[in-house]
Amino acid sequence: MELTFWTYEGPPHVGAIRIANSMQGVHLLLHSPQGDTYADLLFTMIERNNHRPPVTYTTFQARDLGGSTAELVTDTLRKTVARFKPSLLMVGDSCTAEIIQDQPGALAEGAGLDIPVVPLEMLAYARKENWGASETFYSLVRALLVRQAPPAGAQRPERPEGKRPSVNLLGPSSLGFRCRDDIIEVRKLFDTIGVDINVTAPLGASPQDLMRIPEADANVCLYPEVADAACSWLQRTFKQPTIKTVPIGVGATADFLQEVADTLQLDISPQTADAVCRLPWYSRSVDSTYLTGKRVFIFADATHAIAAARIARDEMGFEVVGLGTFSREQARDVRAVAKEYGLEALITDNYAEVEKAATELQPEMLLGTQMERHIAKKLGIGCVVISTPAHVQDFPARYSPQMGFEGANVIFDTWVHPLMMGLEEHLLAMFREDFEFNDNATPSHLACVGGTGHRPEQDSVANGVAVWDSDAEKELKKIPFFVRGKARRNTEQYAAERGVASINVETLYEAKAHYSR
Amino acid sequence: MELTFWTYEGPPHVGAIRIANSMQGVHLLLHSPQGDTYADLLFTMIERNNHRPPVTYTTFQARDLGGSTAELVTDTLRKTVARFKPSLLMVGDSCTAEIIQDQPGALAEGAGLDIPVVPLEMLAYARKENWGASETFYSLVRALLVRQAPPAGAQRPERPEGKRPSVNLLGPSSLGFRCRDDIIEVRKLFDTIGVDINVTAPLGASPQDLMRIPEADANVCLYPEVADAACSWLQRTFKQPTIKTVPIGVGATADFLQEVADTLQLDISPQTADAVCRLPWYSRSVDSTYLTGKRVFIFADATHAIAAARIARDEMGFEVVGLGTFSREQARDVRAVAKEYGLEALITDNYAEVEKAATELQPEMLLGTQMERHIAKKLGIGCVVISTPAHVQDFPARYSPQMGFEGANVIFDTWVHPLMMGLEEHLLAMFREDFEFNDNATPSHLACVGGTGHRPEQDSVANGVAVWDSDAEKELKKIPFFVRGKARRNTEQYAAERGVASINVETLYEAKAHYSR
Amino acid sequence: MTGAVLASDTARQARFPVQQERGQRAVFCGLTSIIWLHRKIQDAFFLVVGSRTCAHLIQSAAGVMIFAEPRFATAVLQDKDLAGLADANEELDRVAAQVIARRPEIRTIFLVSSCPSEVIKLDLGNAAQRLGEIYGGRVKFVDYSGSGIETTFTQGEDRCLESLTAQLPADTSDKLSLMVCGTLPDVVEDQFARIFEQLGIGPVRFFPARNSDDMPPVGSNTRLLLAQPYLGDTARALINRGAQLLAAPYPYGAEGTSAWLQAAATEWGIPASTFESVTAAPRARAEHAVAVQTRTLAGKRISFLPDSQLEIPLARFLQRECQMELGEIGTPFFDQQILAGELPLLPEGLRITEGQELDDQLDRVRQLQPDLTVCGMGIANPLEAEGLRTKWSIELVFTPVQGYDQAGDLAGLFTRPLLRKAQLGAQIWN
Amino acid sequence: MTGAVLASDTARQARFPVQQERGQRAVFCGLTSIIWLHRKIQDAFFLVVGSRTCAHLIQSAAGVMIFAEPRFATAVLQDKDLAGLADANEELDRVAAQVIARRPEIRTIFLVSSCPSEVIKLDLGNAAQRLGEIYGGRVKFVDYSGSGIETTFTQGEDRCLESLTAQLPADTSDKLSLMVCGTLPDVVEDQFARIFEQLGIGPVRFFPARNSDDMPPVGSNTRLLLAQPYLGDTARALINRGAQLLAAPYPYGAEGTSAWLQAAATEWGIPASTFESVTAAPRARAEHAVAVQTRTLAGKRISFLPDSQLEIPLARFLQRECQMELGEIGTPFFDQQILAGELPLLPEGLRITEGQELDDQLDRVRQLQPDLTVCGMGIANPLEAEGLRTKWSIELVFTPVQGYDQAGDLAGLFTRPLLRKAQLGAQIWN
Repeated sequence: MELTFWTYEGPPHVGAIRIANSMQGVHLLLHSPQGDTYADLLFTMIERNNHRPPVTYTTFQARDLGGSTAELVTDTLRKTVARFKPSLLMVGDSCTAEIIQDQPGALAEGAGLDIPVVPLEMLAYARKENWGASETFYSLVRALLVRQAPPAGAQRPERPEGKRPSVNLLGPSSLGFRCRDDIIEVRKLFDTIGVDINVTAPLGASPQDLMRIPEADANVCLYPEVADAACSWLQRTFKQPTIKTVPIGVGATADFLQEVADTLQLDISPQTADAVCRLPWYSRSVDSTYLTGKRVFIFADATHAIAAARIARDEMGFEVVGLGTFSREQARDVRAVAKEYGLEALITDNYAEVEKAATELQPEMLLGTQMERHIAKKLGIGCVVISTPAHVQDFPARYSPQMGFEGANVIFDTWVHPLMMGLEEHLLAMFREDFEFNDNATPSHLACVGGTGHRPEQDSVANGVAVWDSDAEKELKKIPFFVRGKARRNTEQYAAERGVASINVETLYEAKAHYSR
Repeated sequence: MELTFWTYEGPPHVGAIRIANSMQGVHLLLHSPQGDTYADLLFTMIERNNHRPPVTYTTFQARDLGGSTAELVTDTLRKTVARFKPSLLMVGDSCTAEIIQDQPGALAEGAGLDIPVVPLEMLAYARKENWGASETFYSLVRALLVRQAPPAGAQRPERPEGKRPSVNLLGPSSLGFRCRDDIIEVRKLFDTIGVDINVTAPLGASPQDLMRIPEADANVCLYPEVADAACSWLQRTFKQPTIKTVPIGVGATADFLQEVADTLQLDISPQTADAVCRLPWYSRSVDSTYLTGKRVFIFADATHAIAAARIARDEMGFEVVGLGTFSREQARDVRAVAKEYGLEALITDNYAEVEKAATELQPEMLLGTQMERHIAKKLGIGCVVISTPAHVQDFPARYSPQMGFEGANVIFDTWVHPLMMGLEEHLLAMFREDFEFNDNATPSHLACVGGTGHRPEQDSVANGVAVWDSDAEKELKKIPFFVRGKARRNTEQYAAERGVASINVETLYEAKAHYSR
Repeated sequence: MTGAVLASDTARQARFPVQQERGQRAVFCGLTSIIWLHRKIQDAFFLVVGSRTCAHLIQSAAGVMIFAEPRFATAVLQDKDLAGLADANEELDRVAAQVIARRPEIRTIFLVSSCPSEVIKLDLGNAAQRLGEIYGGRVKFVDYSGSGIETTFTQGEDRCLESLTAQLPADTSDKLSLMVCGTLPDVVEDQFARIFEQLGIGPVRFFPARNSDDMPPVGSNTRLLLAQPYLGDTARALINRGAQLLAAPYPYGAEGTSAWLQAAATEWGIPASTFESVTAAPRARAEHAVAVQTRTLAGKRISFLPDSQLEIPLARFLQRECQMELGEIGTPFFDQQILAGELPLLPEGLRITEGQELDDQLDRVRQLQPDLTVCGMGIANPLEAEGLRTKWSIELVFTPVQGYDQAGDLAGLFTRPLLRKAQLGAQIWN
Repeated sequence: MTGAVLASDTARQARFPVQQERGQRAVFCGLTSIIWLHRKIQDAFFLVVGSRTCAHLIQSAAGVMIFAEPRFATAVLQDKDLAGLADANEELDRVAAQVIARRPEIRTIFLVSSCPSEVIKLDLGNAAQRLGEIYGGRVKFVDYSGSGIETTFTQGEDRCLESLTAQLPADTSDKLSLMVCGTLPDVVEDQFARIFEQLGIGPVRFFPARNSDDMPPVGSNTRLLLAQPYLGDTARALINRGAQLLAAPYPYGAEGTSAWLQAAATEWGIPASTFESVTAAPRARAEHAVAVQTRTLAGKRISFLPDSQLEIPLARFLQRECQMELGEIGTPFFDQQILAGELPLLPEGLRITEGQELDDQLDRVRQLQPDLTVCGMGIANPLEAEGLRTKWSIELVFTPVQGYDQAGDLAGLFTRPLLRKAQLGAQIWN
């Protein structure tokens, strides 16, 4: 058993529903008890879909156990196909059904339906939502394309002279973070370099579209959490190269275009010079100088965590003090990136561990998920959601990509939003004792949204640390709250390393000088 | 004298600088003391321009007075033209120079320069920034086009068969609210209905472009504060019709397209059906039901105040409890709109009066300017900036129009942002006494940005109101803070109307029932 | 009694031919009740023993609650738990210790079973007893089922309180006492307490209490008034411990609240004049506030999809006080005994459906085209997109709606979608 | 003394051939000082008598201060005020009454004159006296000039304190006392107070004080230490009231702070050993913290455009302690007397420019291509866009940078833009 306060991912079958809901003409039959139907609200309330997801649940009950559940499956199968007339049916079971082993996939395959049936194995007690999405997408792609596979060892024919190059965009899915807008932005990138999009999948694709995947010159693995398995299989089977750079951030977008150019043997420099991206100038504008060295802690899915680290350091000028992910399947990539930043990656799906790490690191901002909002609230610091799991607000009405050049603009605005601005910081530092200043001052542009009053004085880092004398406590309070936690931590660490039992004003300033950089 | 804590508009000459800075090849010589050079930072810091505005200040000093200031003008004139080689020079004076009456415009006109000189009269002690911008733009247009004017009584020739219709977009300016993105969005609207943009001005236009204005079939008065005077003159002089609907909001955008169609005699219905706008669905999504009847107070420039009122009531489902503007020149329009909403418009440029009105109305949100942020902070309620004066955050990196369909999407997200969500409101109402709930709870998605701790219990509405007994006070505190102010006000008003001296729990609930609607 | 999710087979009055459906359901499981229970009992912690699905369900349904520290968690079963490679007792001990370490102020831990824990027959009753002994009184352990194969949505609270009933102290007093049973919003509880005091009814105790140590005693002098219409098993458990159930409608609206209070007043022998003088003013307020909403609601047709078991009392309120017309009333479970006070108030020929066959039921809604359909969160937006106005049912559970001074708010919850539709008009674009 | 903005014509040491420029300037006027003065003196209110431009200037320069209630406002002159149709005294009385009604806790109102009020020769001195009589001690009124035809930026504080000097109580004590003159951040003031106490120097009083009633007395036993390098007129006014100016460099960096403290210590006859024991530790801290920044700054070239009058002491600090190379040092006003402690520390051949001819000066910056240019907010981004790194000068005025424990922070303000450039690399796109 694993104690779980909040979970970063749903169960694998939710990943399967995401794939079904992404596509046209695909229906999922899910063997599951009634409670599992809550999954509908993820789509209709969080993503504000105007239709129920294409899922039929068997909703078996206690009294059905030990006899009639298999019958319920075949009965539901018949009704579902008759009512929804899908062009493809996927069949799987959720955690509880997995235990009772009715094998609904096998039942469906044996039912003599006149549409393709794809059985899913969801491993509910070992895997999670993104794996479920990936496995489902891979199963679909494989099921539909395996018969087209060229003989082993066959070479992929050259692209005919004069034919425009084309790619597939693989990975965008329902409930994915900003997928809806990312694919528009990525399409714009390809438009500017004269590359066609052959198939975008699963989002918006039909089974017939999936059948056309091999026609493209390459696959763009936009979201590795969902598309990596399928891309690998396509590369092995159809010799389609995979473009792996995820174009989030200015630098990554440039690298992405370069990888595309290299893969498709294009010359792209003249066109991309026209691209308009404001992040570089906004970040270099003098009012952004205060961003330099802001300590950020990043915890997200692997794709967005890796992208965020690069943007944070190289494009915003932050200091990345922590980097982690709940995506165990991509842990190796995140570990490798973390190393480049001189960090050890935090790989966990345990919310409590993330909370502990964030508390110890005392960052000035979290870049995370819906979960990190809890942590940020406890710590009284800013937070930006950069990845699923996300809330309804993270499925905005306006165009809000993360990828490409407009994505970088969106990221600049969003990341800067919760921070105090430079001159504002200075004024707070200068006039801390003005009775009309408020210690818990929210950034002025956020002032009007009200406050939590909930900015706890952070506890000391460890037990048994030095005691603060009253003058030192008073002096500490003169430091603006947004750097006070760090000052406290540094001072205590300084005292601890020197065996100082009581912290006075001198200790505070000694530590300040010691840690100056 | 007029006591001014904050001012909604700068002086008229700042409006002139905005026009100069909007355009290509135009330079402004401004007779003014050194302090007036602060205006540069409006452009380089707030709008993050990468160049100084094209203004040369004479920066006269005390010792120059009574003799050498006129000489300073002619000297500066010469140097300025030599250095910047503008294709047109505007000459004006700021408030202090206006008193000393050096007549820099006349001096420039008499200086025998080989470029057009447009003198400006800025009336610093009677007028303000938007008037200054409007007057400057009008002066420019008039100076450049007056010689082209057809004889009085001449009819405008029909648009030749087969020639695509075209319009001018007039009014977008440097430092204007979201002008940069609005004109892109409006251009998209015109693209979809097959209308060309002839000239966009002043933003991005050169004097040569202004000379081409009469070639278009109509003028779109996008920002009446800046373009109304010029449009009127063009209509009188060149018989160019003016399209007056401002396309902010879904309904107004539809009306705008209709007005364009009527004016240009086009049939537009098939094309516009394709437009994608998410506001209508998002606003009708059940999670938006809680928005119904939220009390909003609107105070902005006339254009944005009028647009906001319509969106607030007809598209978001809010109740507009107050409407006003600081744009005295457009006061009549705002008064007329307010009447439709059963309100009396607040027309003032006195911040203290706006603060007073907002305090009395106890709205749940302010839609206003940078100034209303102060008020909202004092009242502990949400605020969205919908108009100038605005801060650097309101000149975002990302695409953020207010006009057209994407503008409506942007508005939906932005306006909903500071509000507590529906289910969240209910949970707070249900469990007020849970010690782990926080009365000053920020909307959960904002939780992490910290708090002001500054949500004062609002003072009673008037002096001499009934006293609350302690049980009633306690009961009042059980009401979530975001409706508590309204409950307090209603109860006191109810008590006052009935001559009740002491408010008890019953009075509270009597008032609640009385005011239920 | 461990009634199946569906269908008590008790006889029903012929006036209400209750249709039963046994097809696909779209409802929450009983774990969902934890969302309000964990906030109501402020020193309790709810530990679900289940799968990742259970954890995901609760946080999805309670997604907005991030402004408060949760007092619930899930012990997520792993492959090795299923394969029997891990000892369940050891695992539970470890997890319970983790909970207590993080939340040392907790006084009661509910061990909540789920679909998978029940299918693998994990015995949480035993575990609760063992853990109770380990923590020897410092922390109580109570087990109940919140599983979706046994319970629907509000039945989670029923099972929770039923289980808690066994631990209630015995009331040996020879004085009558009133137990109000069912989670109420704090402000409503306070209002009822005031009214009972004014009536001279007491002592009054609320179950569940806000703290573990304040749970009410029960005995033969306990008179039981249900504040929520889904507590059949709890009621029967309390009756088994001597309590006497006062049949009454539920306190929705002016009429329902009056009748509910009257049931207690009658038992306590309160004179009619006292009852009138105490309730007249708030009842008048309630009637006024409801009347304002009735202007919008009168003549409008409403249907309910099965969800919270609040359906029947709400339908009664909307029909009798708000003059709405009733379409199909779906309910997940129809319990004759605890609806005894409601049934006489319902109109002839009402169509009540117990259980669900989702797609067929949606077809009936489409055919009937009610002005308003009360349904779960997963279904509301799809119906809206088809042009039907809906009321999101979970709000009914989370909003203070009981009692006189909330009667207007209750009606307002149904008015709001209709007013919104009127205000926004027909949809343009998209 | 009402010195013109430009050019004292006092003789200068030949070592510093100060260039004078009398062309277009790009600087704030003295009203800008209100941004920090109104926060420092917590019961004072600054009422500018001027135009809409004045109001707009202050709020634009202080635009970020919306998180606090302002204690300043502008009485904006209208057409009728200029035409003489409104009586200026009546108008001022009315406006002052409005201010007092809104902020009844205010104890001092500064009437601040502006360009237009001076050009129309509005006599605020008279008005202050009259209003002072009207409010008879309850509210003090003090007038000074913040106009742009008389003052530049920090000179606003000079004029304010000069005017306030006339109202300081006489110090008739026969004991030496130290007056530290110039607005300092609260935290820095507290640090200096601690050090003076440790040294045995006292009483120490800060001018301006945080409250109107705590303004220090002045007399012949007052020893004056300037904390800011722009207070020439104030210093001379205090000297006129008997104070003795202690010549010293300004407390920037370890060296500057030590010399500044030493000036007082010498006057008080503090033994060298005491001085050493008190200052050794903080000086070492300062040196360490500066050394860290020096790694980045050493060998880099810096230019100053004229702005705050901090330019010369900062140049001294950056050259001597951070090993920067000095380009052109622009300053709006070069005051020999109050820079007396700084001048000996400056290198030979330094190019100092007093006043400005903006476009020419920018051309020189472009030609010199310094690694860092300190300039006003209006000019910084345009220079950045040309590829030059800049330091936004108003931050230097608003940040706690004086004293030992801020020496590292001061150097850090110059380091940050360079580090940022290094971290972000060359610009791509846009």
